[in-house]
Amino acid sequence: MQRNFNHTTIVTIEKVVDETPTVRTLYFSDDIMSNVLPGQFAMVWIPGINELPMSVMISNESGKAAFTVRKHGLASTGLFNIKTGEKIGVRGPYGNAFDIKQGKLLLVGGGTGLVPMMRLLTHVKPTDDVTVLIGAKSKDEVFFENLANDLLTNNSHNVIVCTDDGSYGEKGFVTDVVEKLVSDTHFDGVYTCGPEKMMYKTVQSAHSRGIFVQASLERMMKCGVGICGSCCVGEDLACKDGTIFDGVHLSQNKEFGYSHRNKAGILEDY
Amino acid sequence: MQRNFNHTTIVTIEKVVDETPTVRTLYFSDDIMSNVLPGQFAMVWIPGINELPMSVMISNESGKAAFTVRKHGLASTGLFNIKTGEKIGVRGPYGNAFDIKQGKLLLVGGGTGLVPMMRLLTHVKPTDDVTVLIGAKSKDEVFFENLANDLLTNNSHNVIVCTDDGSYGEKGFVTDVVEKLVSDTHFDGVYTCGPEKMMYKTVQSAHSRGIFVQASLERMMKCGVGICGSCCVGEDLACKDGTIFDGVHLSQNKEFGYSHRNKAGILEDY
Amino acid sequence: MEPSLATSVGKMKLDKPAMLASGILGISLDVFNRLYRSGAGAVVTKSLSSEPWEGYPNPTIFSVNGGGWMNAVGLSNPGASNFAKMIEPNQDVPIIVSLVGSIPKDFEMMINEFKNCNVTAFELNLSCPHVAKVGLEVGDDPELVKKIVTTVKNSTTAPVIAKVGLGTTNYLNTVKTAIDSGIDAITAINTVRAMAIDVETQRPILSNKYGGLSGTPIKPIALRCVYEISSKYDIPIIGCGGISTWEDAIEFFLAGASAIQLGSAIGDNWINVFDDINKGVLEYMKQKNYSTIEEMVGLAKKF
Amino acid sequence: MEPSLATSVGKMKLDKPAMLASGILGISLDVFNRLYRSGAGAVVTKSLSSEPWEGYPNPTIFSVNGGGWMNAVGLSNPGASNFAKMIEPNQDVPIIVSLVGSIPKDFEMMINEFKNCNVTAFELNLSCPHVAKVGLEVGDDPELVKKIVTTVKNSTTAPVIAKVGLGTTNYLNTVKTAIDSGIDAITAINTVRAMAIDVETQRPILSNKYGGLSGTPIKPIALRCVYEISSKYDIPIIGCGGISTWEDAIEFFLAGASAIQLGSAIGDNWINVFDDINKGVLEYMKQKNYSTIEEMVGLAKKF
Ligand SMILES: Cc1cc2nc3c(=O)[nH]c(=O)nc-3n(C[C@H](O)[C@H](O)[C@H](O)COP(=O)(O)OP(=O)(O)OC[C@H]3O[C@@H](n4cnc5c(N)ncnc54)[C@H](O)[C@@H]3O)c2cc1C
Ligand SMILES: Cc1cc2nc3c(=O)[nH]c(=O)nc-3n(C[C@H](O)[C@H](O)[C@H](O)COP(=O)(O)OP(=O)(O)OC[C@H]3O[C@@H](n4cnc5c(N)ncnc54)[C@H](O)[C@@H]3O)c2cc1C
Ligand SMILES: Cc1cc2nc3c(=O)[nH]c(=O)nc-3n(C[C@H](O)[C@H](O)[C@H](O)COP(=O)(O)O)c2cc1C
Ligand SMILES: Cc1cc2nc3c(=O)[nH]c(=O)nc-3n(C[C@H](O)[C@H](O)[C@H](O)COP(=O)(O)O)c2cc1C
Ligand code: FES
Ligand code: FES
Repeated sequence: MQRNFNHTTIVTIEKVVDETPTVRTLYFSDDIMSNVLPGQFAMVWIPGINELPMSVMISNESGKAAFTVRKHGLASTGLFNIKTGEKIGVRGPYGNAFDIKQGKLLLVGGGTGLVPMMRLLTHVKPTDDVTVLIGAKSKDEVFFENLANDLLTNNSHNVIVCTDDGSYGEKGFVTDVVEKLVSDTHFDGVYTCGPEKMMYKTVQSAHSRGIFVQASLERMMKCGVGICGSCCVGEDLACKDGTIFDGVHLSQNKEFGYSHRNKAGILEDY
Repeated sequence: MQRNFNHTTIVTIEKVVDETPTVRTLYFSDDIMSNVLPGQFAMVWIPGINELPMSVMISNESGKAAFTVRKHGLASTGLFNIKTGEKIGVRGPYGNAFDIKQGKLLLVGGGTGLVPMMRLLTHVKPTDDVTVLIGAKSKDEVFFENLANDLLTNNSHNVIVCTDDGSYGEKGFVTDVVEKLVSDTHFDGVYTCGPEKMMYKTVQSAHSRGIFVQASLERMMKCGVGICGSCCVGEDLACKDGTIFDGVHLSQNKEFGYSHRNKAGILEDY
Repeated sequence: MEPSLATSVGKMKLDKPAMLASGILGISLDVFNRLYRSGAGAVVTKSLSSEPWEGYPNPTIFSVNGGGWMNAVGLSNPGASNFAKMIEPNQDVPIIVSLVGSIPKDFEMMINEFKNCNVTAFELNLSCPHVAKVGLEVGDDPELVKKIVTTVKNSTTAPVIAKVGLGTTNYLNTVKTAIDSGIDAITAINTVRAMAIDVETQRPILSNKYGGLSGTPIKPIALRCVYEISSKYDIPIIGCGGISTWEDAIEFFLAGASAIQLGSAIGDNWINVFDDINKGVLEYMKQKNYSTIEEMVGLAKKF
Repeated sequence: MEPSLATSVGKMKLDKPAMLASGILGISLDVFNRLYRSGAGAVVTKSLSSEPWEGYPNPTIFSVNGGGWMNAVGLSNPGASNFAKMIEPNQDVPIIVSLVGSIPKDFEMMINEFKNCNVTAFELNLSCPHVAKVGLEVGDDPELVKKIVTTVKNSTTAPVIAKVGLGTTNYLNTVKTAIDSGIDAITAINTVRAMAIDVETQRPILSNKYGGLSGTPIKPIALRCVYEISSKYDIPIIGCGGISTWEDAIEFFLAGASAIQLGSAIGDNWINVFDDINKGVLEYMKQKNYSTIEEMVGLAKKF
């Protein structure tokens, strides 16, 4: 039987790596998930607990993929607690992909928003000059810095970490660094994923200067396939029209950066 | 949407040709039906009346096919009465095909059993030597004699008509001619379709002499797809395992030539 | 003359015959606008309750191997009051507000919330198959149906539609009760109660275990309900269930539906399904020489 | 140790868990033999009536665009007496005789016809959705179900199975009545009442207009019925409806079925479906370390 992408496939977790005290990466084998496009996500079923949208993390082994999850509420904590040998379900991949430009690229990621950035890094050309900005609250929340450097060994590159409290890397908000960088240099493409306020400012900084910018939006997602409506952002459905939107589109969307819907569908401010 | 072969497709009758006072050929356009294999049949829906199995008749125009129907009971009379411009439904094609040998071939057809024989003739090789035996009660029931000759212009061939009353062609039963022919000559393949007693004797004549022979069986068919069971002949389902069976198989079947099931599924003798 | 796609369901007039079914993409006015522009004749909102509901935990929706979708969203919705405020600015889009509740008063209060809104009709969800005390549990209780329909009819001048489905009683009795109580139209049908189990983990997939089956698998069932209702009662019908092509739409018109709703097809083919259906229906009407949808409604009943 | 495919449905023992469902290929002993050799654990006959029935005119069966099959064969059958004579020579094949009738006496007389036959069980068709006065019209009437089951139980020592389906009442009440009247097992479900209309000719396709939907579309519905019955009652269940793969079979076991039946899958994949299912189930049992089917029955209910 041909695989139905919209029907859960069960996979077994083969390896769990702690990235920070609250973030873990769970590896599994799955050909389809190992080959998703940068920016695509899966719906991840934690049997008996919940099902959540998760960006598909890369693995350095072929045929494998992973999820990098931050322990937060019930559902994500359920996933965080999955042990090697246990099973989860995956369906997808869903969503569109980053439109990867060539030349000088800037990637801006915060927290698990770094996940799609890592896959994006596996798609850059050797001739690209790549700057990666990693934002975190404090030193012990920083992860994927080494991975980013490793993925970029063949590129002219720069991986910059900012912590809010200055306990590691540069002190301050990642968005201040973005503003500085884009005002100094022309970038051919800016990509961002992470907290919405961070993405909003990044998009503003780049778009106002005519720089091509794309952000991957997070919204409450129940179905992932454009049926339930829970992920709407203005007239867009994040799961189906996105999750990736460009600066032109986002600058016209009145909800981006300001509000999102909760589980009941009520609009709430960020 | 891809065509579902098991779902009725509506076609319009474009031409009606009277073959005899009780037999008509109805032509229509349909790519799939125009290309069926010799021996295959369709389920033909006469809207508001019934649905019947019918061998698919050839047309000399490409992309077209036909049904040649003898007016008999309610259903076949309903089809017989369809006028140019009226619509019928077709699904299929169903059933297997004749296994066409090369060399000296003998085709034995009676009544509308000639239909699959005509398509078989379009598949013979120019090097084949082909004898066609046509059986009919009397002169005015003879049809497809000219067509057979036309289809065989490029072959060494012989079209023999027998009528029970001797009003045309040879007098006598077609099966007597078969017996004579196969005892005189070695044939590489014998093919028959028509009344079961005719097929039974033909199969006996050929098979007892070790000649390859195939007959196309008719049974009550409700579904045509191997679900309803109405077409069973011993442990075979005529629609699915057949309708074409060879001499080896048929000589082991205790119902062939003797009995068939009626609409209620009761076994009746021929 | 170009045939017209306009249709009327009782006193409700629509420019196009295919509406968005309740519960699909139905929580934001912006999205309603987009769907309307893409060819929907009207949009039905998610079923609203008097209080906001979070619904069931995920998994709440998935695609069934072999076709169709299964869901147990649990009627998550922002509540009638929040929702009414959101759609207050609406001018253009024909919005049908779907309501769900357990007692007549629920419905009365909710309808009141919409007094400042441009509402084309109300649809009473008497048929959700997977939430306790509402939906089918209401639809299966004739006395309650009677009270609710009567109350609702007294609370609004807008057309009121009852949405029915296959429950544990004869849905035709629910239809009859609704008609006798003054309902303006019937939507048939809701999802059909169903289940799927994951063989690896050996659990029901939906967090609620039971859910509702929608999409192509239920089309033949929905079609027979429309035919049954229209053969038995003289009431405008909106056909719903598994409609995804223009041929499906025509089948429902021929069976007796004056308009249709669709949901799952959006999951399969995205929102251009409205435009595709409109084009196909128009083409069919040209071929068959119809100038209005009405001319085909119920034609299959003459056989 | 190699796991065993043997299963028991109450006192009925089967070598393999998948049976041929009633009405499919079920009119000749030779064909039963063939199906048994190809891996069926038992065969259920076409539903037999006290007199031979021709059934409805064609079209009686067709494949639904979008999946599944629809039929209104109209219970054509040679009648119990003719049929009993035909299967008298049977030695090896576990044959379950399906019976259909309107009154208790019909069933009593028919059972009597089989006194010289090797019959594994009787299945009472209380659920055909498209023939008047029998099937669902019986199943929807609790008093009649009670009388029929009681009569049948008094007429035979063979196990008696009631086959239920979705009618116009709550099928769970039919199940309860059957259990209270002494039934040995339940088969769930029959086809679901449905319709298809040809848009070109604008007619219902089946000569009977209404028919029963079977195959993949009804699997999620059948599965929930098995789960509902097994959650509510302590009775052996045979799952039926849309089963075509070993995963489907496992789903039904997990939901509470001790054995399964299938029909439409033969139309889709021909008779090797039995062997395919047997192999898949065996493989699954090895992986999960089960030695008997019984170990999995109802496992999904613990969640
Ligand atoms: C496309 C996409 C990709 C994502 N990728 C990752 C990732 O790689 N790693 C990661 O850790 N997280 C990721 N998330 C976020 C993740 O899905 C959860 O939102 C987050 O883990 C919190 O879930 P929770 O249920 O534990 O929190 P809860 O305490 O239950 O809820 C807290 C908040 O989380 C959000 N949330 C809860 N459920 C969902 C849901 N079904 N869909 C969307 N948001 C929800 C809501 O805003 C909610 O108010 C992604 C989200 C989206 C939309
Ligand atoms: C594979 C196949 C190909 C056929 N090809 C042709 C053909 O090309 N031309 C042609 O004229 N006839 C053909 N027939 C025969 C045709 O299907 C009908 O059986 C015949 O026309 C008589 O039908 P009736 O309903 O008019 O007769 P009725 O008076 O209703 O019935 C008379 C007898 O016809 C047979 N019959 C009726 N309905 C069916 C049915 N659904 N399936 C099979 N037999 C039935 C039964 O033996 C029945 O007792 C074919 C039959 C089969 C099985
Ligand atoms: C995800 C989802 C949510 C639904 N929510 C509702 C609802 O809130 N109220 C309602 O009346 N019907 C609801 N339905 C049922 C649909 O409106 C519709 O009746 C059903 O899906 C059949 O149509 P379809 O096959 O076109 O999807 C929902 C269906 C789906 C798939
Ligand atoms: C052509 C056909 C004929 C049927 N005849 C009967 C019957 O005589 N008695 C009965 O109890 N069920 C009958 N059924 C129902 C099947 O036994 C079965 O319950 C139903 O088809 C669902 O199973 P499936 O999806 O595996 O086909 C029939 C089904 C089909 C498709
Ligand atoms: S998550 Fe359901 S529509 Fe996007
Ligand atoms: S015609 Fe139905 S099985 Fe052959």
